[in-house]
Amino acid sequence: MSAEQAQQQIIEEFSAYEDWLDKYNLLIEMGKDIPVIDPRHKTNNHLINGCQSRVWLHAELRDDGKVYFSADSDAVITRGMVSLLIRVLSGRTPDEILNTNLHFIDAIGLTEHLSPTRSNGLVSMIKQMKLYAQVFQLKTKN
Amino acid sequence: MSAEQAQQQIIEEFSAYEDWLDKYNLLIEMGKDIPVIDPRHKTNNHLINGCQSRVWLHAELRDDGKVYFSADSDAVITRGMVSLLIRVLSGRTPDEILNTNLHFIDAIGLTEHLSPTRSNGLVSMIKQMKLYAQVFQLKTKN
Amino acid sequence: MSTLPDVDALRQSFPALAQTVYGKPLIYLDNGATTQKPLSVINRLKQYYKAENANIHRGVHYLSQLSTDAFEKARASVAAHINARQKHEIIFTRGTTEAINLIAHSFAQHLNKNAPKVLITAMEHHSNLVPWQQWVLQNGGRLMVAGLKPDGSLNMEHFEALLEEQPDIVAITHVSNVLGTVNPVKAITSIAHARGIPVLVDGAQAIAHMPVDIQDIDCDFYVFSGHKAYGPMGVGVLYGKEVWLDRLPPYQFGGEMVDRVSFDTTTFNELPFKFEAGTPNVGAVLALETALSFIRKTGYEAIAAHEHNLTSYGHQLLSRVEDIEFYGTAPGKEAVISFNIKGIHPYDLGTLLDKMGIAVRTGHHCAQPLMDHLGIPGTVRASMAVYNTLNEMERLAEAVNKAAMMLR
Amino acid sequence: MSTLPDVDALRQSFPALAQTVYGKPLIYLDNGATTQKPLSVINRLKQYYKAENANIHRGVHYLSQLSTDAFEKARASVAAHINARQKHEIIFTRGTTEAINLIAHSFAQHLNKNAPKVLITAMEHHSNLVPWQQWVLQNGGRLMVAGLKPDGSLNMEHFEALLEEQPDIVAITHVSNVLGTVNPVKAITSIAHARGIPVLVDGAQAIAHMPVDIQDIDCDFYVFSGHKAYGPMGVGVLYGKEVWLDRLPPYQFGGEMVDRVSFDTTTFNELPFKFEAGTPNVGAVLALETALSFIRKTGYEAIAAHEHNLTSYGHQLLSRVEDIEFYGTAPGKEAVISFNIKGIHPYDLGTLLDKMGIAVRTGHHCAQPLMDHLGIPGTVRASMAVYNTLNEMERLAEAVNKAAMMLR
Ligand SMILES: Cc1ncc(COP(=O)(O)O)c(C=O)c1O
Ligand SMILES: Cc1ncc(COP(=O)(O)O)c(C=O)c1O
Repeated sequence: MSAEQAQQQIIEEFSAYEDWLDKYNLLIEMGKDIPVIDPRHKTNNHLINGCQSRVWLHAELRDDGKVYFSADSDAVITRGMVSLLIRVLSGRTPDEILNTNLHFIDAIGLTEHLSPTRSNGLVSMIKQMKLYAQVFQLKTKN
Repeated sequence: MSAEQAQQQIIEEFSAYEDWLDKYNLLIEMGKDIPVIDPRHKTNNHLINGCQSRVWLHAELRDDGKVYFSADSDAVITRGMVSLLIRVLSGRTPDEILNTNLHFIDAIGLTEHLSPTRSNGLVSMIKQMKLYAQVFQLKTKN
Repeated sequence: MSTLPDVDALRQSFPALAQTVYGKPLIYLDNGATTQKPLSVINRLKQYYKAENANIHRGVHYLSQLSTDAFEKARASVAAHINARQKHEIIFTRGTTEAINLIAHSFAQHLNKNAPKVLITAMEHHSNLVPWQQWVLQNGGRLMVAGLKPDGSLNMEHFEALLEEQPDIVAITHVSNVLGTVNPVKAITSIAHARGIPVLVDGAQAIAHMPVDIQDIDCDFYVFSGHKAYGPMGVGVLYGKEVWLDRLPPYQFGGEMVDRVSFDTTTFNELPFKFEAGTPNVGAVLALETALSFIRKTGYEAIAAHEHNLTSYGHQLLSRVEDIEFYGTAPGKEAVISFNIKGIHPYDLGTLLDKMGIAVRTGHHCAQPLMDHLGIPGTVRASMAVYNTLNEMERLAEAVNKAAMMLR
Repeated sequence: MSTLPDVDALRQSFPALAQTVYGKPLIYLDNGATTQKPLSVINRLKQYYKAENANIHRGVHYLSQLSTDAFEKARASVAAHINARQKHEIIFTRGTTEAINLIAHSFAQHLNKNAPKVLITAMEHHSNLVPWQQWVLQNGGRLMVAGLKPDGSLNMEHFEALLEEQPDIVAITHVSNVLGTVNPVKAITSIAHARGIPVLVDGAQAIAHMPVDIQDIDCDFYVFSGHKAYGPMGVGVLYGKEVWLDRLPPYQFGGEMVDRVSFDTTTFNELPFKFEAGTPNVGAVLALETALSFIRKTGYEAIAAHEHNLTSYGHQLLSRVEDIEFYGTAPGKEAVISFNIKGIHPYDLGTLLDKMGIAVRTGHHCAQPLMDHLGIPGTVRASMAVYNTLNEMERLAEAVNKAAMMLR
């Protein structure tokens, strides 16, 4: 499944719900399936600071040339958001990650989480994921 | 003429004019008749500071038991206002000065000059005249 | 109950309360951060800019005089509101934070001392902590922090013990923005004064809720913000005793605060102007006067009675929520309910409440050391104002229940 | 002349201009002190308090998020208005005076030096003079004052000579509030930078009248007030180059400007928050954004063309008044006419003009040293804005004539 297909799938899953709370219920459930970061990576080094909730993000480039993310957050809604990002971006090549336009966030009505002033740190998280991809891209090209 | 009569006279003189500029014309004219302060009293000691125009005020208690004021200002409108005050208050006993309610200012439509925030220093001037009267009153009673 | 305000009528004059968010009627319970404004306040601002606006002091023209008179009348009115002896003991600032910074700075300059000591409490807002901390840090001094009792009230024994070490100043909040605790600032001032120690009281969370009588408290400085008391942002009040304000050097320079300036030297204006540098926020000062008069018209007694009902009803309803923990349960506490639900992050709870139309604040509430003290990352805080209703407290409790179920 | 604004249409949106005072139509020529506000600005304030008001940053609820987004968008918009490279180079303050005090304080702390030297000019407003003066006085330093030429322009030879003494900072006004002189701030910055000296430009009297391109000027700090540019009181802008703002220590403490606070120590937030302590004046910031967009919509070119016409026409008419003396006649001067009539006190003239419905400012205009330099107690100052008319200039000249006749 491509990143785009993953986004479509998420949009479809969310489209079943009209009510905000139902959407959030789904989001929370999805957070439970997050590829959990190895406890020894749950350090300040891997911390992305939002003002209110904390996110730890780890990335590794495997031999298949793809980047695999794992993460965690102390807030379950944030964890849900992160798990969606991972579904879309994890297991892809650096190029794919860098070229993916994350339109699904808007489509499922969670745009507000993308506000640069939002205190959940989602924006810095996406930045961080793309940064990892960039670093790995340089690595693979050398 | 009592202080009250002096106030009535001023009110009458001003009542001849409707237009603001005519009233100010009269005020300016009246400023020319001010009992001018002796130049050697025109010192910082006798200075009452408004923000914009300066007023020098001198007072003396003569043998007749009455207080005589003389003054000057670098602004002619201020000098006009001061000359009216002198007309009402000068040549009176300390008691009379302290008991005079200066209602004429309101009656001739110059209340605005009495605003404590007015930068012409009229309020401090009236205070200063009453203060002189108080000091002289104490003196005469001892 | 005859003193209760007519809340339904009163709500009519707060346009912000009539909104819906996400299709749900807004329940605004973030009043500790800032209150909504009655129409009278909004209209005062509008009226000022439509027909009175001018720069004040020193201007001889009509509008300037009009504005100046209104501004100085507002000062007198604020002085009367808190029963200050003299109107020049009222300094207008940008807010509580600026007022405290002003005093901390000028007091530090005045004292000009090595190793200064400042006594605060563990429940201070950053604004009444960091200014003092930075001063003592830069001068090898010490920030002394009086601890709390389990119910969130001040540990007076600890406070008094620290007082014996003779701090240079006491800075204490009147009401805690997290715990709602009302500190005994009158008693504290009295024992501090017995040792010759001046007292600053941070009234940011008090002025909208309880009458403040400055002469009764007898503190040396009292500060608050307009925007937390139904007034606009950008204006605050610093009350200082004349003897102190006379003694302290000015803080900022320029504008109305000077008397005579030459290139070589400057003499400063008298009180209150000495502490008001630059063009003041005239419109906001007038609107603050209107806000305080809204409070007086509603009546502190009525406000307190209603808010007390809201708070205790809210507590009662919320205490039925499984695994809820409250922070701050001191007797007589103000209209603030801070809580967490075990195992649930406050951010999650706040986000879901928001989706249900309920505005609460989550996080550390600018009181990180208090959070550390309580051993938690933050709380959910519902803070009430006179326009909140018992029904809103019910909907809060329902929503918390529902959210908790989703999050568990 | 195709670029001239439609002043009649434009006046319709300024309610304050439609007033009468003492039964005469108001002619408002005190724009250097503060401008009147267009309805769009007044309505922005109203709208904010009616439907958006909340405390910003860190809040997760709808209104708080809405306000925060609007506030940060306004920051970006202000940055774009003056062509700043980055939006975090824009700090919101209470006004010009606070902005200069902030820089003077933080710069002094940063330099931490004995005998500092600051180079200013003889035409500075007290707000760009006293903060520097107090710093140098307290540290055995020196305030260096570049003189003026007879037409009120800066004596560049003197300025450059003083620059060779290597002051620590140059603080200069972009436009003189008394003389209207426009200083060559770009050239000045360039020669100061050649010597490694940073430059602060006081733009209080510029921003409403001429485009300001911060990257072109290349100064290190640029400051202005909202209320002198059709915006509300209580908000100002401090632009600072990122390298400088990063380097300087914070000014006030508390609120959003901290990152992590414990009782022992505090780390500060990143730019721009590091310099914004306490609840900002959100509503005023949004209304300032609206004011700047009013300016852009009207167009700096159109504004300047019209104001230039007003100024030269006013000069022309007034120069026929017997014994009139003008202060400030430098080429390209801004929309300010300062004058006296020999033997007539400015206060008298101002008072009579006021009675004729004309609002001008009289006195020292917070530039006492300049008055001393000119050897006068004060001036009468007519300062124009885009909404003034040629007809108003005629009525000004008539009124001055009439008043002069009365006063002689
Ligand atoms: C107790 C307390 N002190 C000070 C402040 C700071 O007030 P402001 O942000 O208006 O300066 C607040 C507001 O959050 C507060 O609750
Ligand atoms: C040149 C100049 N600088 C600074 C100021 C001070 O501005 P504010 O009073 O808005 O702080 C003014 C306004 O009078 C000014 O004209």
